[in-house]
Amino acid sequence: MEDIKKLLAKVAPGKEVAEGTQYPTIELEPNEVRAVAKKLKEAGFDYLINLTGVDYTDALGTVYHISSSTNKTAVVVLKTKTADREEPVLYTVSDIWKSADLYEREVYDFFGIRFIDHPDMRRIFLRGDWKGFPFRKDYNEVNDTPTTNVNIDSLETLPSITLDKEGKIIEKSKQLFGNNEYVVNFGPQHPATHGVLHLRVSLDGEIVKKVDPNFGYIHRGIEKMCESLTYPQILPYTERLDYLSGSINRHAFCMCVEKAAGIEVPQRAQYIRCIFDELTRVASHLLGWGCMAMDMGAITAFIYGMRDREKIMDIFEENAGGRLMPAYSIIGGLTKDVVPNFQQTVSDFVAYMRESIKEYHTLFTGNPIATGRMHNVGWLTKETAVALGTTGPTGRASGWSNDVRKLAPYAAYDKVKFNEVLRNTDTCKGDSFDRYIIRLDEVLESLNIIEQLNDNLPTDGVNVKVPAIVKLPEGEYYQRAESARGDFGVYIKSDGNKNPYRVKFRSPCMTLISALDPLCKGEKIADLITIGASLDYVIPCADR
Amino acid sequence: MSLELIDGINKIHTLLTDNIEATWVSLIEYVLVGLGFLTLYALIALFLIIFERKICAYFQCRLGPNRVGPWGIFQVIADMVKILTKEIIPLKHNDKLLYYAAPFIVIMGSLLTFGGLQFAEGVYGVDFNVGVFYLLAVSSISIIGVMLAGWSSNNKYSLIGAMRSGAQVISFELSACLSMMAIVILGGSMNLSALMAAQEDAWFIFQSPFTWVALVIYLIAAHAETNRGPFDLPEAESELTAGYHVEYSGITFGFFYVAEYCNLFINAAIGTLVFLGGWQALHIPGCEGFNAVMDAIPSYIWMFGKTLVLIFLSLWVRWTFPRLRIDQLLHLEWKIMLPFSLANILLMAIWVIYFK
Amino acid sequence: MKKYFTDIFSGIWNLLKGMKITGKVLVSPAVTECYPEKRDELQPKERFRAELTMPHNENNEHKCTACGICAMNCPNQTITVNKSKITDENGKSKIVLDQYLYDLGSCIFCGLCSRVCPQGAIEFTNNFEHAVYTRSKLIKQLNKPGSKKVEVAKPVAPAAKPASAPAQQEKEAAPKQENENNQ
Amino acid sequence: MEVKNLRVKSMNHVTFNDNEYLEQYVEELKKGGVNVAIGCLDDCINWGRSHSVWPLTFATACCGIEFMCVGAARTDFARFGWEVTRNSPRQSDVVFVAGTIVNKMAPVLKRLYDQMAEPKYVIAMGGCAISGGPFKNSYNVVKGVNEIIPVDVYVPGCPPRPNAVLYGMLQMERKIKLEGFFKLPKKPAITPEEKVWAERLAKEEEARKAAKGIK
Repeated sequence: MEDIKKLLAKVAPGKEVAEGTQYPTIELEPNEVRAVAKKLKEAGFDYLINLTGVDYTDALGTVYHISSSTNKTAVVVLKTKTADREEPVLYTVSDIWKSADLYEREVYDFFGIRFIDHPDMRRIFLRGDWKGFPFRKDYNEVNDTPTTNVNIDSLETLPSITLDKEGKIIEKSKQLFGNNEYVVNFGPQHPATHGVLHLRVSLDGEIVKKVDPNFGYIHRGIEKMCESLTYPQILPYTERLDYLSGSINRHAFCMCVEKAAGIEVPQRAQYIRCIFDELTRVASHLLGWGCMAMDMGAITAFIYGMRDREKIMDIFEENAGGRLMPAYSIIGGLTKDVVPNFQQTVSDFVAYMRESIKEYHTLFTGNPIATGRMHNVGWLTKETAVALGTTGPTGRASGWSNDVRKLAPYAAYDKVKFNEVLRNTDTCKGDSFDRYIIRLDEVLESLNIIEQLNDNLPTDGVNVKVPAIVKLPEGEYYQRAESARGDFGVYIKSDGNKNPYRVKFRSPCMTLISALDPLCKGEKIADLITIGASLDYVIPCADR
Repeated sequence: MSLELIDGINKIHTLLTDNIEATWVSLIEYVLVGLGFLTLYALIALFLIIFERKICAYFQCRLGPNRVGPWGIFQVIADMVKILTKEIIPLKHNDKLLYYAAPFIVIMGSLLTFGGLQFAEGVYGVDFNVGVFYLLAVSSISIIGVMLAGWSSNNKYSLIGAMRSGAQVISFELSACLSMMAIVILGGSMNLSALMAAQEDAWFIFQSPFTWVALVIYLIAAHAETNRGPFDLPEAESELTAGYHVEYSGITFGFFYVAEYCNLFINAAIGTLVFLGGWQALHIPGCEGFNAVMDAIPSYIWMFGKTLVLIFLSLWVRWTFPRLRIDQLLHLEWKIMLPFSLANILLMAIWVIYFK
Repeated sequence: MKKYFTDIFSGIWNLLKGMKITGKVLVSPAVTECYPEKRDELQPKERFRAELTMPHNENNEHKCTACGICAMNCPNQTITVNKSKITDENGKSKIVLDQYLYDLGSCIFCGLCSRVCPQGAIEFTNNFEHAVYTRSKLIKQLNKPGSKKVEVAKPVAPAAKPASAPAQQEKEAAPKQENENNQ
Repeated sequence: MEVKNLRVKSMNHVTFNDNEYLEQYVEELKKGGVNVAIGCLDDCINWGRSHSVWPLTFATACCGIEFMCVGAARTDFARFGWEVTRNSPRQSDVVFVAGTIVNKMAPVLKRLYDQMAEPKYVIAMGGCAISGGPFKNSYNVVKGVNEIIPVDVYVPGCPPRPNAVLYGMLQMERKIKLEGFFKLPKKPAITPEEKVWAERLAKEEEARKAAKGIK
């Protein structure tokens, strides 16, 4: 912490580091952001975790959470505000951190802040003809359900702004595809896009030349809805972000609120939450494995994955009362204690799953067709992974150690022994096969964690009494958790009311999708599908 | 039974020739035989659809259709009724003639091949002196239909699917032919009846070790020609949604669907006829008692039984493996199967010269 | 050249190993649960949340005091509590439940309503067969026609009083919060 | 066909919800009389159609995962003849609207529906498709897919468990069995309940707009 403060004093001289915050925070003027960001990047802060837009009512602003791939536990927060609300502009950092590209588009879409020199200021989630910016506090436009499809022009014209010598804004625009390119639409409704992602792919025969993901076909505005809900009411929505790691998301939000409100959760609840998190991770990876096999044409493998996943669903149903959405964690603990035979069921499942994984390896991993399709396809180097912020198994397959369970242990993760599954950085190329195999390895590691937790389940209660109306003290809170797809983050800005002022979920999937274009360039159509499956993104998580 | 069938057919023939003029007789007979073949064709398709669904379900530890009729056997009838009464959507901005002709070309191609098969002792449509050559030739007609379907649908997915299909079928046709040529060398004839006769004592696979190589190559190539997984690139559900027939609905799609299953049968049947002795019973030279027992089993059961085994094998492969990528597919054909089959022909010729 | 042949044969060997796995499944029994055939055995687990219900006792009485806390806590207004003020024979005015409307079609089964209910008047059951042809049929009235709130028997009254006290407080808080929501 | 003669294997007629709707539906169809021969033919065709319903693979969100579960080994919808999930709308008969439909997706869904060949059916699966579900207060979510396309069966749940989807499929089967091939039925007139519903929706909408205005 002290080191980072010293560093901040060096990169931003004369700026005061705010006291009493979770992470070292400095507030900057808009024109200072780029200089500080560049210096931070040079000092090793190469991973932009999150970029949040906030409406401060008098002005609009952004909050940057920045971490490093070398000094993994360090996090710094930068904040900035626009001059006014009418013509809000900020400077882009997308050339410094590649992952800011999509985040800045998102901020533009929600708040209307335009970023100078950002190459692509299209709306990301909402339609091009949407009126207003919904996340502003004074938003009251009424947009009816449209009857016509999205206008192709609004998808293919990239507007951008830049400053001339006198500091005046100049508007520019560029075409996404050339006139003679053979552009094929994948999605929004397509079996291989894992949801409703719209990919515009430029082809040269079978070779992919360019991929342009078009988001927003499942943008539900959860973050905006959260601003009018109380904290317990937000919980069910967190599960519906990335429904495959629903428990983990819910756990993260509970932790964030508990930390802010100073609620101490009993050990037993912590353990059970972790077991559920890991079971969710196993279920998610099984589905990911199955979907990858199905996308490659092996439907039988998919069915086997689903068959074993049902066993986890049974455990969820028996204890929590829901299958896909267990709704088990609540603020202050769990809804109910587990059923008496829980430990037995879980240890049976662990034993069964270990055998199944061997079967999967014989059925699919050893298959020369499958390996041939995955090896040497979609290379993602460690540098690109960090720059794009592709956390989770995808990043670890490229050799980037980024497991939040290790670097910022939460709940019961500091009480178990486990290895962060990493592909060997020397031999590893970070191709589709690495991303595939790491998931099965992670399942085995998760089974280890489950076994340890399950054998040492404490016997204190599962919840503590919390006030009927949860209110967080004024301030900003951030909580990271390792979801099945990577670094999931919850940002809450509270103004002391029972409703949060601003909630932002750091979606691991959005950065994964942004990796599609660099990974697929020069590969074949079939590889586009394999790479997409190996990234294992969930669109509703990206769109929120 | 096949002999009784032939008897019956002869009786009808005499009945007709006694009463009607000869030209009319042949005309009526052509129509009758054609109808018979069409019925058999449809029945085989229906059977195979339910067979595959059940088998695939068991491979995936499911049950498969079991609610329509006992064990779900009427499931395909329901499918047929549904698909016959389904709307055919006319498209704008496409080549109407080719669009509607394509499914017919596909089904004609497979029917023509079907006519050249032998189903039991003495039960066949025609017996060409170049039977094997004929089968190979007409079975590649359907690819024209596939290409036309992909082209005329005016859809990018179907166009890519059709182009893939073209590349795939044409290259695998080569291996299929070459592997059969090895058998032609061994059997010394292209006439299917002559080949059958040559297998009376022992099936070709028991006559030479190189027949096994040819059989494996043929099975892979034939499987690839049917456009079924792991060679279903032209359809590639997860990439091209439905490939070349993405725009077809109702019975026009039904034709593609039926032709796919019949091609599965046809390829297995050709494999049986050429490699596994067709309708010939399993004979072990010198074992008279055993041979007599085997002969007691009717020839059509031999034929269909062996075909079914090959079909089962093909289903097993289909429901286990992932799909190949286009470069893997071409690598498999041009760098592995083609050299192997060429070498195989050479070795087979040497074998025939020295050991036969 | 050697690699060419070893690749081919190891490839074939691995393919065969894969086929062995599927072959093994082919001969082992299916895991399919036959839903409508074995409908009675296939009830979900006891805790499964599939429908909100209001249990009634044999006298057609329920425990709901129409306080509206459940409706307030519902994240998406699935519950509507229609209540009216009546004056009973003693001249006391009290609030009674007219209609407890529950929209199954928008319920998200988070369980918040049943958890916050001070009376324990509503609970989730696991009957999941609800598919209908008309959307309006999914709006259910949970209180049975002619039902009323269960009267607390006299002997139990001392015990029941502390329990109902916070409920009353919250009852007063309820309209206040509703006002807040509207602002 | 009479509603009470509807036979579904191993399910009793009275255990099904919403039989009143089907009765009303049959009444509507019977108007103008039914020819016996045509009636028989109808029954045959409907038998085929009801047992061979090929779904479109369409999933937007969470319900899509449960829909996959329905197709997987545990609750295998192949048993009903629904297994052939087609990816091309032209070849599919039913679309399970599994998941939230947002404003940007709405025209796409409409187009998909228009691309399907008759007869086509729609099953709204889960809260989002029925009424917007959890997200009905959102600025970007369609409040029920029946605003865009006609829905045949509503399967509530968030998401519905696979067996609940099977139950919905049986309901769909029953409805298909009553159709007339030669006489496409109109949707029954709006029931009083439907009116109440519409009024309630309008009221909610107004309240929401008013609340927004004040803010």
